[in-house]
Amino acid sequence: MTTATAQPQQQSPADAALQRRMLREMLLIRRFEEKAAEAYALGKIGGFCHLYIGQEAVAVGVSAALTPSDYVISSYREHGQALVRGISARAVMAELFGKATGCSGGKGGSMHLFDAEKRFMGGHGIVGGHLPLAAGLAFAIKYRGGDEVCVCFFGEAAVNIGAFHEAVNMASVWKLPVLFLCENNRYGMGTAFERVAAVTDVVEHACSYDIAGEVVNGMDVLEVHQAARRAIQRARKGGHPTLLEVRTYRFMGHSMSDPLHGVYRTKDEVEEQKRKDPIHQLSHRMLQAGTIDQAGIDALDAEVHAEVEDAVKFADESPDPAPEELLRHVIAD
Amino acid sequence: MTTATAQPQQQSPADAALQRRMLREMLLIRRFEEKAAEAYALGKIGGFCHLYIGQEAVAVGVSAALTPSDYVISSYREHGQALVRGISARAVMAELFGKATGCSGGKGGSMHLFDAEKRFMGGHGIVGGHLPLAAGLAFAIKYRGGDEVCVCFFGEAAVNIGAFHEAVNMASVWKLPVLFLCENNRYGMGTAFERVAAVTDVVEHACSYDIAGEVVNGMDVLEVHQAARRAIQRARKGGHPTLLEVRTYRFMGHSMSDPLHGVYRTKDEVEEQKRKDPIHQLSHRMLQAGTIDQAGIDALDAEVHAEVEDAVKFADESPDPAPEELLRHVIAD
Amino acid sequence: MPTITYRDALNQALREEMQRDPAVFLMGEEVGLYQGAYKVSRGLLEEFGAQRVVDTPIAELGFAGIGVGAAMGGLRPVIEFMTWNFALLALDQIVNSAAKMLYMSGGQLRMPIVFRGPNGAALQLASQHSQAWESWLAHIPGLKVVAPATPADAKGLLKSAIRDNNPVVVLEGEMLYNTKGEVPEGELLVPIGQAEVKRAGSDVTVVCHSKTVAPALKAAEQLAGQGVAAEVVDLRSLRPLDESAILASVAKTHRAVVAEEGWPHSGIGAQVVDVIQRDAFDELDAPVLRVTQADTPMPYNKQLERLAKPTPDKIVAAARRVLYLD
Amino acid sequence: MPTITYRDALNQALREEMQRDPAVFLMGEEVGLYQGAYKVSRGLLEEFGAQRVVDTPIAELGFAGIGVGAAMGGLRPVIEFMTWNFALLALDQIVNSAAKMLYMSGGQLRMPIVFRGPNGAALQLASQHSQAWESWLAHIPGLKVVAPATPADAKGLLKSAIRDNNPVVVLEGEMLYNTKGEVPEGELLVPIGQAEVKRAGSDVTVVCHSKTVAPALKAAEQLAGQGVAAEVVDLRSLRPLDESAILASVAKTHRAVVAEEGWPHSGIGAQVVDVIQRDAFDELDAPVLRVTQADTPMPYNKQLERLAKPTPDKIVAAARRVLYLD
Ligand SMILES: Cc1ncc(C[n+]2csc(CCOP(=O)(O)OP(=O)(O)O)c2C)c(N)n1
Ligand SMILES: Cc1ncc(C[n+]2csc(CCOP(=O)(O)OP(=O)(O)O)c2C)c(N)n1
Ligand SMILES: [Mg+2]
Ligand SMILES: [Mg+2]
Repeated sequence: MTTATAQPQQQSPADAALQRRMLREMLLIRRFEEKAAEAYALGKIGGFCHLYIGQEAVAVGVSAALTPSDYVISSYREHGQALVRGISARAVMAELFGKATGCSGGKGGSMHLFDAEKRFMGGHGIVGGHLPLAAGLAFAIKYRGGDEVCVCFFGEAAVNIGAFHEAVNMASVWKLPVLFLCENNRYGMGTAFERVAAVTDVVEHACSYDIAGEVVNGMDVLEVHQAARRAIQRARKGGHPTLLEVRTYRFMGHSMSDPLHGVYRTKDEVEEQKRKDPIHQLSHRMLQAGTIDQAGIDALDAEVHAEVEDAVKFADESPDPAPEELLRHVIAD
Repeated sequence: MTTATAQPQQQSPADAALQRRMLREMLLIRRFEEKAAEAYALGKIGGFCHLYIGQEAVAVGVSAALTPSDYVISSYREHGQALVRGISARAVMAELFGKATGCSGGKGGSMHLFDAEKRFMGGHGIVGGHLPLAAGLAFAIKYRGGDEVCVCFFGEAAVNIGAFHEAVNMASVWKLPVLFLCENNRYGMGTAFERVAAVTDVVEHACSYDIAGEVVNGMDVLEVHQAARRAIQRARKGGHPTLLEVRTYRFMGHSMSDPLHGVYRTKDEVEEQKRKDPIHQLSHRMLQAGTIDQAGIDALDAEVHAEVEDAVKFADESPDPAPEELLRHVIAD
Repeated sequence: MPTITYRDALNQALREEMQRDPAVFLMGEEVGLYQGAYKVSRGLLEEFGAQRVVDTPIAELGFAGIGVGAAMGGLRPVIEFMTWNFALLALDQIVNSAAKMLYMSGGQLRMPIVFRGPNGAALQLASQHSQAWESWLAHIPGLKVVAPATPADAKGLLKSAIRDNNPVVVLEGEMLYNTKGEVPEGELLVPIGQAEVKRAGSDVTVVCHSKTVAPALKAAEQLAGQGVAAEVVDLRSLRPLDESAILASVAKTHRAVVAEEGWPHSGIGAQVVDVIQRDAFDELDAPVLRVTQADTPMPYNKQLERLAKPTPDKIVAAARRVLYLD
Repeated sequence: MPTITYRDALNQALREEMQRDPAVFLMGEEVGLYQGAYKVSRGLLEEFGAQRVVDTPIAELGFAGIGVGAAMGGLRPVIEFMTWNFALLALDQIVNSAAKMLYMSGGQLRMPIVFRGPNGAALQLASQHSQAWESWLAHIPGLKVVAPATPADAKGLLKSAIRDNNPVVVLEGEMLYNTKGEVPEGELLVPIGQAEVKRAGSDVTVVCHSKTVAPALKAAEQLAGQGVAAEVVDLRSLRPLDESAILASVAKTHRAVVAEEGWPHSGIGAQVVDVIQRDAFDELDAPVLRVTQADTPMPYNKQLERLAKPTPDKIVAAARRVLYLD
């Protein structure tokens, strides 16, 4: 088990282009989630809606290390991962609106975003429930002799549930090409991890299953990206699973119906964390390196802003699923 | 995490008496199980029947470290633990025969031996299912401020199931007075542990939950006893859970309906293990130390033999439960 | 009589029973510091402390089993599931440990434990978070199952459940927590196993429970406007089922509709139908009809979700059919 | 026609489908090296290798979920549960992942997976190992559920299940594995959703499935001796339920008994009763009666166990009652 730190950046044009793309993707997620919050307040989105604001660097850093044929599967906090996987802002927003044009036809909603073509295998609502699914996708890859990998995003609280252990053990025994990516944002709803976990370094569990383990700073998209590349490398050649613990933080409440702070965390803690905003960190770094200027950043922001505005308009104007959709897709023919 | 080795024995009279008792208990279990096998062959015992032959030192060594008010809970391979906990051979045999005089009134059978007074909290049939129950008993002890402990016997295969991890984590977080006693006999039915576990040292998992861990030789009853005493000490004062991995071996098939050896383990392996027979090891040691002579051993053996014969006779002559028992105890009033 | 919410009624029941008996404790996710995911346990941590109001990791199987073990050890646990959807992970402990302990121990080990939490659909929570499990739980011998529809029944049944020496499943409802109703002051115990006629009528019996009681009463109101007197029988307890109350009503009306939030196949309604046709065969003037959730996973979209749920209109339509009015 | 055991019929089905389609694989505890806890998979490891006959740790939730994930990845997994009692731990994956995947993905992800293993009681396995789960599984939209009673149906239904693009639950029986019956050579596919009349008769319909088919046929034999012609309808599929076959028989006999191995409350029989009274109300000359396992956990003692189980005598008694013979 090693602990990675960001390697010094010599700014090749390739690096610069990659960073530009990452900055754009983080901005897209941020603006998308802000709009989703607005739409939720207006009652255009219902049910549970778990925002990703603050954690953008994780989805973006990992996704940039993947090929289109790799699988991604996640929990209910998956808007960001779905977007960077290439599902259009329109299709994701329309799904949140429950519209027929949504990526799950309006039947899944915020917690169940799917795009089989983009190999985004869902949005799953039961904590820990999708970890075995990830191992199963990796099993299918290996079974067919493919060289894809499966990345599974989950929160630190899922480490306390049995499914995590059963899945990781089998992934290790069978050497499956899977990356277990734990987004440790310190809290499961209103419960601080240290109140319910005997060992708070999630990565410790890598030892009990003889798989690779790393801990990285989730506020630094480049660090996340490099660690993800190492892990995906291990998985692609030889199918060695990795448990990657990414230390991150959620800037919003657990879901739209939960408070931003309160008994379980202080306003000060949230404010302090916001100073580590992953978007500011990358834009600052790029400004320093001279690979972008403020005008360039503003242009990117304006671009994604327009993209999100368009998505909202599209979702708003899209039709509801037809009534007969209620009975469709219960059983395949 | 430490690995214990048997301390040298200076033979105090107390030690000698303890060893004599342990030898008797191991012999009792051995003879009991042999008779149970006979009775099963005669169709007097039905269903699943999992024998403890070869593992006697584990139940005996641990039990000798307990007080009457401590709790013991186990899996379906629990005849030995029930006997040394003080349930009479009659009551246990009668339960295997399904008789009204059995310790569970004939309703539980081999897998569900209970004696609440003796604080033997069952015989449970779902692998891993009783580990949370053990933590719960320990929770109740701590809740009432008692100084009892709870010992939970389970097989190594249970380490692969989620309930183990959920229970151990909570026991550690809440500092519960529980001893998780893993009888690692290398096989879960026909599956060698290394074929299904990424890490074959069960004790490794103690690290992931920040509890004490030890590995001991389960063929040496004294070593088991000493380790159990250390663990129970930790639990009694301050409620520190321990994961004690006892390396043992089952001399018989998984259950009466399973082969002794075959595809999953060789005859030679079984024979080699039988040379480490825990009963021979202790009697040999006592003979060496001069704390018993062959006549003394034979006398003990004859004694337990008579006890078991009597138990079979008792079970055989006992009545079946009355028909109305079918509907009793579904709901308590 | 004070009018309070279903949530506060449950909170009163927990507080009163915890004050009354030190062996009673509450365990579950977010029940303490966070005051409960749905605030049912508000104030209990402050009053009873962290030893009796226990926040757990997300480990339904584990903490349900710890509750069962604590009951074996002489305590009276109340295990809260954030919702019953997650209790799916704990069924082995509820069914194989809690429900069978007394029986397989030959009567030695009582199991005074309560498993409670919101059951069934709320609003747009989609398929994994919108499931009603009453027929599964009522299927199991060794359990008792209650599903209160009103604040008074919620308080009275939860208090009875906590005092019961058997495992009792208490099915609440996210959509019920904010509903208000009169709750008598002081000691209130509603016996487990007794249905209640929530509205008397002579033309048709509407059997319901939990979240289908309100739509049944609305339906009865509409039917009254059409000259039909519907009798609304709230089962309240699903196991044991109050067969005599059902039969008494059908003996009067000779017609019945059964409404439930769950899926149709082998649902609670099927069992109620079985009871009626078996013991009131000659009383029946028409087949019993059922209103259930659509036989599909719950869709997220609001319109589709509405189509999937039992509604007053569907109950009215069923009632008119058993009356051969259309 | 060759006469083979139910066990060998299942083995043939697995072998033939694995030969036919490389995407089909078998996963579960002891299925490989040990040749299956009940030897259903005998020889498959040798023929197909460890990649397609996969021994798992004891982790029902985990390997059921891995099967679901593999199906998402385009394979056709057959997941064996050593017994359905242990599948209780895997229900979250069966219900929340497998049964809902197609629906919540808006039709994108098919779920061609089979969950199979012995269901219900064997002999003296006591309460935790003697449970029949068909009513729970049939309750769930998104699943198909079959429960073959004969070797031919076992082979034909398992093959259909493996080729189906939906999650199919196959309920076998430890007590059925050694039973023998004629199985036609070559390709045998029994369509899911079709009941079969196992014995024709005109006086009373006995609806049954799986392990209650044999006692039903024995009962029909006894009844014949008493001048009563019973028609034995084997449901074979529990979801979808072949309602027309049930109704066609009742239209002929006007009387019905439903036998099942499960507990009474909200069981399969309750659903069958609901179908009959709803759609054959005017055809019925007597209430439908049910024969089930006693409403108790299963006792270990042999005599008590016998009392708890559905038997030919109990079916005969119920049939005579619906015929008003006693
Ligand atoms: C098995 C289960 N139990 C409880 C819940 C309710 N719940 C939804 S999210 C959540 C917290 C999860 O925290 P974490 O895994 O850290 O992910 P995060 O929300 O922080 O991204 C809980 C308790 C659930 N969805 N599934
Ligand atoms: C959850 C569950 N799955 C499967 C089984 C069937 N089964 C009974 S014992 C056993 C092997 C257990 O091995 P281990 O835990 O090492 O205990 P041992 O039998 O060696 O004492 C299995 C698979 C079960 N009882 N429970
Ligand atoms: Mg978290
Ligand atoms: Mg073992």
